[in-house]
Amino acid sequence: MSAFRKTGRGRVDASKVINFTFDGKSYQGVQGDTVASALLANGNHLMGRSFKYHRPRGVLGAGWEEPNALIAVDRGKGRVTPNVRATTQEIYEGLKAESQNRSPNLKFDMGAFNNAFSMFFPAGFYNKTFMWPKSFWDKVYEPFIRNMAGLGPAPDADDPDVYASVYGHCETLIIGAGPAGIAAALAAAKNGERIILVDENAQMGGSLLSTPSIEIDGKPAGKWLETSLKALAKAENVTLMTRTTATGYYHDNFVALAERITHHVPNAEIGKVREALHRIRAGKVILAQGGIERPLVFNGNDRPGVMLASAAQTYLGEYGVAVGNEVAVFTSHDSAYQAAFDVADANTRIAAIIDVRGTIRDDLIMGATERGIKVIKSAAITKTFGKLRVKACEVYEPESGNKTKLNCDAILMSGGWTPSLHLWSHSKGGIKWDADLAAYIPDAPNENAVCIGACNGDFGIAAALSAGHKAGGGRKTYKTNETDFGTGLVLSSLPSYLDSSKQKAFVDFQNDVTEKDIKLAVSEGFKSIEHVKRYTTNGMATDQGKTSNLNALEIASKAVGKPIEKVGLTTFRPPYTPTTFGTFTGYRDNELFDPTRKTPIDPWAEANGAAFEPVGHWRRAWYFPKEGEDMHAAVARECKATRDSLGIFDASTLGKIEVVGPDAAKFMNLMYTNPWSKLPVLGCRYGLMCREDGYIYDDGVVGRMAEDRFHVTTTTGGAPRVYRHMEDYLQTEFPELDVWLTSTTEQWAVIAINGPNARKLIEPFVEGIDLSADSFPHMTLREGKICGVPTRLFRVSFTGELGFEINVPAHYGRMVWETLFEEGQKYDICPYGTETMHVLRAEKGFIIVGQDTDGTVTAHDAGMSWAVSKKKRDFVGKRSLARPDLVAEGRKQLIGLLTEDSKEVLEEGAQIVEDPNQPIPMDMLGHVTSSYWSESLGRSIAMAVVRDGFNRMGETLNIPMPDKVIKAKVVKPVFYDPKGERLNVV
Amino acid sequence: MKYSAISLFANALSGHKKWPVQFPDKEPKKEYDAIIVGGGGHGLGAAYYLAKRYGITNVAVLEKGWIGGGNTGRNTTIIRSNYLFDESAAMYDHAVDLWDGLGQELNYNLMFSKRGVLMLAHNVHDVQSFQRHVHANRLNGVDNKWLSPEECKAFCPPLDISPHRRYPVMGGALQMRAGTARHDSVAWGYARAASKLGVDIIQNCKVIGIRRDADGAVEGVETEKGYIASKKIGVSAAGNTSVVMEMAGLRFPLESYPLQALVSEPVKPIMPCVVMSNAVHAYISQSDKGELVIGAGTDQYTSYSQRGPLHLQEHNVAAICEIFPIFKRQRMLRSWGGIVDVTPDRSPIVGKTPVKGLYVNCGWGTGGFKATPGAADMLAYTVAHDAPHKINAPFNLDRFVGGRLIDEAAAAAVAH
Amino acid sequence: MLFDQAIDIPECLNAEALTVSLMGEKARYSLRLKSADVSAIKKASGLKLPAKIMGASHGKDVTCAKLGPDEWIVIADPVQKPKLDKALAKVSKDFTCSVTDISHRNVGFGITGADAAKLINVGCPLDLSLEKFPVGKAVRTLFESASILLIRTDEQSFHMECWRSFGPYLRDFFARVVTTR
Amino acid sequence: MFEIHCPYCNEKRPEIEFAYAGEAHYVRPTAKEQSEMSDEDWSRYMFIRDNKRGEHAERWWHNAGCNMFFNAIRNTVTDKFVMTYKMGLPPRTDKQIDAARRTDAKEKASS
Repeated sequence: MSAFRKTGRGRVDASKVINFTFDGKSYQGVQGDTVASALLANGNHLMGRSFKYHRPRGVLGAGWEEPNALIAVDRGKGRVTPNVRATTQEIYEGLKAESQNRSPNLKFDMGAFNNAFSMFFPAGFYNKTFMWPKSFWDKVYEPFIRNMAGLGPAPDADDPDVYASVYGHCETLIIGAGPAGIAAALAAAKNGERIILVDENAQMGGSLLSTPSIEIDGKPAGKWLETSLKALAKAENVTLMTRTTATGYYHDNFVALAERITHHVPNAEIGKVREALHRIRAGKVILAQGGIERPLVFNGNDRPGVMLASAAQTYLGEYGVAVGNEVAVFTSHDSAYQAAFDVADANTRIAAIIDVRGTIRDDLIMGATERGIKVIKSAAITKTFGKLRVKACEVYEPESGNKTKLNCDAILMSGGWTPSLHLWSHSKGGIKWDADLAAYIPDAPNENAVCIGACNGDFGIAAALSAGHKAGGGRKTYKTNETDFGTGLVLSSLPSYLDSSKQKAFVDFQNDVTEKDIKLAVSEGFKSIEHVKRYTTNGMATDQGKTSNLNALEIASKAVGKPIEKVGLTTFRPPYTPTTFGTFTGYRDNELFDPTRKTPIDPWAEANGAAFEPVGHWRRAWYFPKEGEDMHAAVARECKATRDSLGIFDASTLGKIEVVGPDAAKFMNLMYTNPWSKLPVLGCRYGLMCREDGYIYDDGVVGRMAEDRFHVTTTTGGAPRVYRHMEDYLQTEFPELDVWLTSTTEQWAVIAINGPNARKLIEPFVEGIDLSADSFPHMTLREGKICGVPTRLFRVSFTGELGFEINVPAHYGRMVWETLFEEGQKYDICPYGTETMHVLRAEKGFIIVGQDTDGTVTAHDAGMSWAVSKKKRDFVGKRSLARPDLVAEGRKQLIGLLTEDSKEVLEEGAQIVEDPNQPIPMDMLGHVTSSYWSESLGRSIAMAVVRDGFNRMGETLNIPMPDKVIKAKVVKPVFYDPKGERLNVV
Repeated sequence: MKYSAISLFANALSGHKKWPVQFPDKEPKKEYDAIIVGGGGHGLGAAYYLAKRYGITNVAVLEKGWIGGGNTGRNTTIIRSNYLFDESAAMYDHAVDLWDGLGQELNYNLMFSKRGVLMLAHNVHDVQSFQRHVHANRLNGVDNKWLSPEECKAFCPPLDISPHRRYPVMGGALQMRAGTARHDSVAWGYARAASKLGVDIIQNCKVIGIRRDADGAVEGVETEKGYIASKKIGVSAAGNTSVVMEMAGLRFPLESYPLQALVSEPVKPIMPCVVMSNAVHAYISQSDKGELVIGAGTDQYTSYSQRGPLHLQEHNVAAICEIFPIFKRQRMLRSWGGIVDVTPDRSPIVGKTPVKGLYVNCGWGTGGFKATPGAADMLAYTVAHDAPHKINAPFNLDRFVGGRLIDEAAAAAVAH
Repeated sequence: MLFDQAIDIPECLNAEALTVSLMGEKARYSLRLKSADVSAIKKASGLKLPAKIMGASHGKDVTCAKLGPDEWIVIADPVQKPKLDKALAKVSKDFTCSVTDISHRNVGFGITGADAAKLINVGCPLDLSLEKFPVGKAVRTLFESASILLIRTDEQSFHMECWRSFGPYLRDFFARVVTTR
Repeated sequence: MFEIHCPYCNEKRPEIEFAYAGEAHYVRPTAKEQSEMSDEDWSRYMFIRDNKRGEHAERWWHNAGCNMFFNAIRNTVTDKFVMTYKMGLPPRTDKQIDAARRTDAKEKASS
């Protein structure tokens, strides 16, 4: 049993010894210890180094507010967790903890030279220096600063652990399982509604865990806690969650709970959930988050061994650990006396209670005298001694001017209490300043929520219990034997004889913000707390100011000479405590981050060695490389095979919308620039869609299945937004139309057959359709059967070859594809992917929306005025097409480009100019939108948008590249079979 | 007092008690030659340039809260200028030119860190779009180069370029002159330098009305601290522009959206640069303090609440972990929201308004910080000359009537 | 391989407390009707079209659910298809409405067992308690990034549908949840 | 994440099922009006929005639910929905909005 472990005290199981290491040194703790309590039990207070000055630090607190004792927990490669609070990390067999932000080691840290020169690094110092010579900033200063930066180690490998996220619902969510939260749950449980009670710690009970001497309604606190938790555990409608932090409170009572599942488990298995995010929608939220004790701001208050009084009480009451052999207590609040008494009753010597106040409650004085504790009134600690651990302190009594040196190996301080309003503040609940408490407390709620107990300013266990029961719908009032929690005095600065500039009185321990830093900020004109915070970085450390915000506010308001309300309060934002990225990610990584949509034919493509490209959420076969082929070789082969004989292409990803109803044609007329009324049944037409701004939005072939039914196709990526665009207009602008939209994208697998032998291939499989050229002309469709399944057969071509697009019900898609592919061997059928599709259509000058157009191109710019009805009185985009700048001369227009060197393939996106020798910035006429090697033409081809392009036919333009200038001739963007004869092969 | 290592040393010896106020908090005078509404980086910068470059020193900056408390102090501090269109490139590159050396000019270290901004391409369409940017930037004299996935990895080691990710890295566009700066310092530095030149910085002074004379020209503003006369008023109020313009009877093509950002706990240096990914809608850098600074797109609805929804935070973090799985174990320390004003073409409006003497600088959407010095200078120029500079001339209001929009996002287009 | 939904269900999804199964071939129709005609169409088609939004009816191997104020989905055993094709062809001829065959647009999962609701709540934000989501309720909602149709067919069993290409995503999601817990 | 009451489903549903669809009660000019209106007026229709700080009439689409567009009054400062109502209904009067606000408050109190 280690030196400072008090047998028979605390809730830990002293019989279960647990071994762990800290900075490589082996330690023993017991079941129920945290790293902090175990180290303290071994008499080790030094646990960390501060951020800026690298000052040696011990624990300040015993929980989630801890700013000093940050460690890295090492579970192996990729599983090092930085910045863990030693006060919240439960120990487990084999735990490996490392201190941070020091080198070579915690006891001797080179970085501490900052401390020696700390006088040169006041708040905001970096704004004032590192400016000259200018070049030094990049080369010397910033690298230096960055090397000093950071606390914990950066990750060295991917985190192999997995995370989860789920949704949950309840009528009442209770956050914080101290006396208030538990009492609330007990009362609320009765009405049978779903209740969730969460607590961030391993054990429920809050302050009850560390105050064993308290009796509730005559029962020992421990016993009451046990029976209460048993009762709650039994109740079916109650869910108890420990090791779970409510990290954020969002709109409409939506609360994020982060559950730590394996942080306390020895050799936690990889592949099992480490943390889970519970996204809870609650009818009512009861906040019982308690309060956090405030440090006193005095010279040397950061020496290891100096800690919050309540922390010492917790270490003793919950872990059975004494924080020292001889302890001084420094307070301005009554509550510290109870802490001192508990410590004394555990046979730890109290050097003295130093109270800033002149008058002290009699019962407290009596309690002290009974225990032989000396109380020094109207006094303050003005110095502490010791290097890595406090050895003594200097007590100063202003009235007499006496200074006495007091030996002590720990100092417990209490500057009063701060209600925890973090989640209340997330919920935008109102807050008001309470002068007696010298703290902000809840005002009007913004959500259906209530604060109870200490976080509502109701301190003391009995008060918390009763308030809790009331909030849970009960009306029980509890009685306890606790000494009155009492009141305190909040002082922005404590009496001292030292010049303030000579003092190191810390406010934000982790960020090394001292009282004088805050005064400096104010004196330099930073008068709002937001400014003070940003200028000094107070409250911006990983503890988010849980122990420093209010002290800083006090000091600032005194310095500004305005009441605290006028200086303001920095608003809290999620998360309440730092929360793992993985917890927010949940299951959504890699293949679950976003769905990868695959077509019915995708498995065949994969089995046949396709290379894929992502398009929107889809993955599409890009090209089908044969042994040793790169993309260009494969594409060249695919193009040739298709033009020579037969190509087969999976077009299933094209968006499809069934537009049905008596007003279908009317609706189509409004949605597309083309006219639709005269399109005959079983006819097809290329449709062009704008938004109200008049620019090309989407396109696709539309088939008329019946008078009142259109089969609309969209681009692959455009399908969702086109559907939204249509629904929006239909429901909000044209509700009088009798027409309905149904997305059928995935109802149909679409197989495009192109090439001279297309008809020959499908003929044997088609039933009920006469495929002959005359009875089934280009740009029409038929319904019938293919391979024994129903089909909508389109005779269309995106390649310029004789082509059919075979729509079959999706689940039959693969069967039809494989049947045709087999039969196609006769014709050396060639499967091709999107890249070949792009080349073939470019050879014909067909545009790809989003590549050849970019949201700034109109139908006229694209040379497609033919697709814009002149007769229609209205369609979406019509009015905008008449705007001055859209009809102006010299707009960028889509043209073809042929490079002078036919072997030269332009880079897509390359910019086009008239004079390549002009100075930069150059006057750019436009850019290359599509550019390929055309195997069929034996040369390169390109499309481009060029200023006034239509009037530049025959002109030679220049494309300046980094290493050369490429010349190209402007031509019509139809490179292959301009007459379109190949469509008509019989 | 000039800031320098020497002055720092001297003050240290006197216990840092002699530092002067950086920007005295003034009470408003009766009249000014020009008033800037909005005490963010843009507004303070405009006041500074009015005094410094255009000789108008009798200027007041009116801030409803505390200077730099708006988007200036709420953004992810990314600075870059590799925009596609000539107009945008000129505007943002003017800003980047001014950023360089601004710390020295203001004698206030802004920690402008030229660590490079890398924009990742995750599909063929991204590649085409970014290469178009690279080509256009080259001919515009804006540095921006194309990197292969391996080069991306070499430049940013924590990046995961394995092809089996859901969003594989297919390359990236890198601007080396780009980077980050210390956002608060920008506001404070401009404020301090402007005060030195005679500008009054008036905080907690909300504008509640704009007074106009018989011919409709502005003659002053009603504020919480009373009426203040001025024949020139420059509005630089970001998310609140619509509200201020309403006071002059103007309705603007603006909508205000919440924008979320977050930081991790500080860890030792690992991110050497800024990385942006449009495909997953997220961007990340590491601050001088060691925090990973992460941002994303705007919320879907307009709002002034600065309160972010959980599902967006989940998505931002998941998106970052998708391209940087190595960060999955880091922890979110702080999140916050800003209000960004967005125009129909997502490009700013900087110039004159239909009301004589009323000038505006707004609509920066999510791109405001990087433009701070440029936008400030352009607003100052326009206020001083009652006419726009050639750089901000294209960013006028009339473009929404004529249709000559500057739509970078549309040009980035959409997957086919 | 004639009929191919290209989704296989891993062993891990076949357990006591939780079974996820892929449904076989189904006939599916999307109906968009004017409220005035509904009763007449019910008569004409013999379909038990629920009147209340988010309501569902289960006849012998035919399920009808009302997903929107004017929208119903019909999911039936394939043996019913010829009959339904005929009946609905007549309906679309006689009434102003929209009937669209979406048999192959969707795939269906059966999710049953004590943990069924828990699994669905991993990605579905709705309150699935019996009070808020009683047997027979049918809604279109979300499972993470996938739009789903969710029908409670029993206290501990659900019928979930999604578009075909989202099936593997849901399957993978379910498998991840089960194997990592 | 908001909980939004869909007037068609007549129940509260999570925000992620919905898509924001901009300011409400914006009526598209008829073909005739369009042909007669100036470029200024047209651009006003296309681009000028209230962007109100306070209670804002806006459209939402229950796209992952019943697929219906509807109108809502939402306070853009508090993000609180005051009420939602079906597409096609006229803009809500201050009186109607005020009434909705009061019933909402009542519900809160009773729960």
